[in-house]
Amino acid sequence: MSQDITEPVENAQNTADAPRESLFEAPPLAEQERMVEAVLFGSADPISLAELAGRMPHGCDPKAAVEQLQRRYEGRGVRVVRVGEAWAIRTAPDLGFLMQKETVETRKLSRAAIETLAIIAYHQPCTRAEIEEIRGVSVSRGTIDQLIEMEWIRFGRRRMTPGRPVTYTVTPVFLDHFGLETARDLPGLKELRAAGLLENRPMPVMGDISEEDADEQDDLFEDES
Amino acid sequence: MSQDITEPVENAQNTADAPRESLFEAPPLAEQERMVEAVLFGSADPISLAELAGRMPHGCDPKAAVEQLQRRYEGRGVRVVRVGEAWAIRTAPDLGFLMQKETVETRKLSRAAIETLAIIAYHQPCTRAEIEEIRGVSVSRGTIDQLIEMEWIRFGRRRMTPGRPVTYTVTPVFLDHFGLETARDLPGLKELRAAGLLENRPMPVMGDISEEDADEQDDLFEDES
Amino acid sequence: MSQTDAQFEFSEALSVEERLAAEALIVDVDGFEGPLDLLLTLSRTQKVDLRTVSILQLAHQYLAFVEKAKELRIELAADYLVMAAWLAFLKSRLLLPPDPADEGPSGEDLAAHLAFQLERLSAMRDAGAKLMARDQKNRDFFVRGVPETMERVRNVTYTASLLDLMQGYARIRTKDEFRPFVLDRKSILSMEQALERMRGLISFAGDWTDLSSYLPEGWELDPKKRRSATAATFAASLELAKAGKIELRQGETFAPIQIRSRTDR
Repeated sequence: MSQDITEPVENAQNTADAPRESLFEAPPLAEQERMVEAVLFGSADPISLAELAGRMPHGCDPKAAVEQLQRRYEGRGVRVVRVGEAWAIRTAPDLGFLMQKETVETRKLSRAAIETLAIIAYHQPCTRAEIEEIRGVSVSRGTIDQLIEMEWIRFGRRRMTPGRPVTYTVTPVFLDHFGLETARDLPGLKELRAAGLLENRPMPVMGDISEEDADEQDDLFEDES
Repeated sequence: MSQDITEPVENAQNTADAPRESLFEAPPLAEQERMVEAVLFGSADPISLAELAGRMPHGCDPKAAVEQLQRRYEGRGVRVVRVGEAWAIRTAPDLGFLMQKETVETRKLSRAAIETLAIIAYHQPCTRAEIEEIRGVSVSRGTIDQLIEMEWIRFGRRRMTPGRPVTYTVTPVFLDHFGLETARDLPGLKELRAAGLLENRPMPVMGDISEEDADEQDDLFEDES
Repeated sequence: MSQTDAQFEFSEALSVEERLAAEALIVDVDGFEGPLDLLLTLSRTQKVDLRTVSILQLAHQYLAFVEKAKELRIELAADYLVMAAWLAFLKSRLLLPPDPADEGPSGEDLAAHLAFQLERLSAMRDAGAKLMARDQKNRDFFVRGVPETMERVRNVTYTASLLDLMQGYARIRTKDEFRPFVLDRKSILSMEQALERMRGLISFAGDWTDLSSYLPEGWELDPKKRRSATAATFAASLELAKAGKIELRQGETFAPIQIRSRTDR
């Protein structure tokens, strides 16, 4: 910190900060890494950086610690994975064969449910009408309910179109289940977008779906990238 | 393998074994360590070496792998610990404070339950009559049931005395919870006293104990230590 | 659906196999997820890339399918029939030369949109399959088996620390040591007891008698009891003297205390 007499105010601020920082001195990064390790090991669900910061002593840098931890576990039997804005430890998928005992029998999803899920994931936020248009068939209440109950989808913002329909988006639980860091990591997303298959292309006859809607739909992905 | 024509039978055996061994060649120790890591991480209960061996490919050496893993976790945020005859991954004790946020919703075990549990831990295997004799009050069915439900105690062998009463012993879950390898690790009364862990407070009985009485009591107590 | 790969064409001469395949398709109509799904299945029978599929031929196939269903008296859901009507319209648009006066979209536009819909549905179906083929939690990769977090579960978790346990044990084992000082009532004679006893005896004491003779029988043998009984009896005698019932005298310091009843009143 260079002493600059021409800026006395800023200087005063610096000195005011100094004692506070030393009072709550953050532990060394190696120790922070241990803390992140303990917390992530201790949780079955992903833990956000904010929650990590809340649990760790003042002044810690959970992001740096978790990234260092992730590198440490590369190639090991368990991995440090990112799930949306959160982090978790998961067993390496190639060792799944050892874990039959832990396998939870998941309910087999119907073809309709899988398709609906895929449509929501790749088109989110996505209205029921859009799902129906893509599938060419009405979506049964039960299918949506099942996906909501599984916490794989949830309600998103209402679409600002007549009727203000609700939209659906996928959840962090979905990302966690399928080992995705973000919705942008959905398999084949780039290719589908490049092929124009994720565009909300209106039916020529109807022609009454506004351009804005189409734009709004891609917002989610574009904001993130 | 030396070809010894004087021992054709044994030789035949050797050659018969050889192909089988090569067929199920055990993975390298580093890989076995990964396996142990994943299994210990994912398992809800501590895992014995026998169970590890059962899950891992033929020819593995779970003991060597688990010991190597244990060394790897030395000084880390979690540790590989032995729980009775089994192994588990546990948070490093010095980082327990990071988990405290989550333990708010738990309730303290009642005094009756703690005392009953303590007697069983220190005197196992131990009959109900013995517990009652030591505590000086009868033990309610509910207390025993609660401890059994928590999987901290379980039925031991019946005592070979008239009436063949059941005995109670503590479980690996108990050892695990209290971070003990065996119940024998429990400190004795002398050690408790030396560590200042005994409550030096007289129990209020009549409610009209004079100061002198209280002092006298402490004297009495100190004389013994 | 097993028939999807079957060569499926409504030409004039259907082989027996083809006919069976066609009928299987119709009987399985419940297995289709709507007319678009059926169209997708039919388009596969053209054995070309979806992008180059002939929409005209597809419309033809679909209409033939509906025709066949009618023949077999299979009731088709309304949306299948709506699609059939729309495809019949599309077919006419594609076959007839465009009407310059018509404002609406051309047959080619409509066909292109249908092709887009089919391709999109197919893409979503593949995406769903790819998603399901991914490593899944609790199937291919696993979470911590014993989370430290006492989970925000509804049922109450009871817990105790090692310290609780040890203290609990210590509490029991040292219970006797902790017992507060209480007088052993067995070797105590209270003043009330002494008073009670003396009241009964005093009327017989016309002459001076030693106070010690008023101690309860046997109490003089045990030093503890004797002390207590002596003190109580003495206190009781003072009480009786105060009440004017008896007189007290003592020859000298530490000499025996004597009492007699006061009968002069």
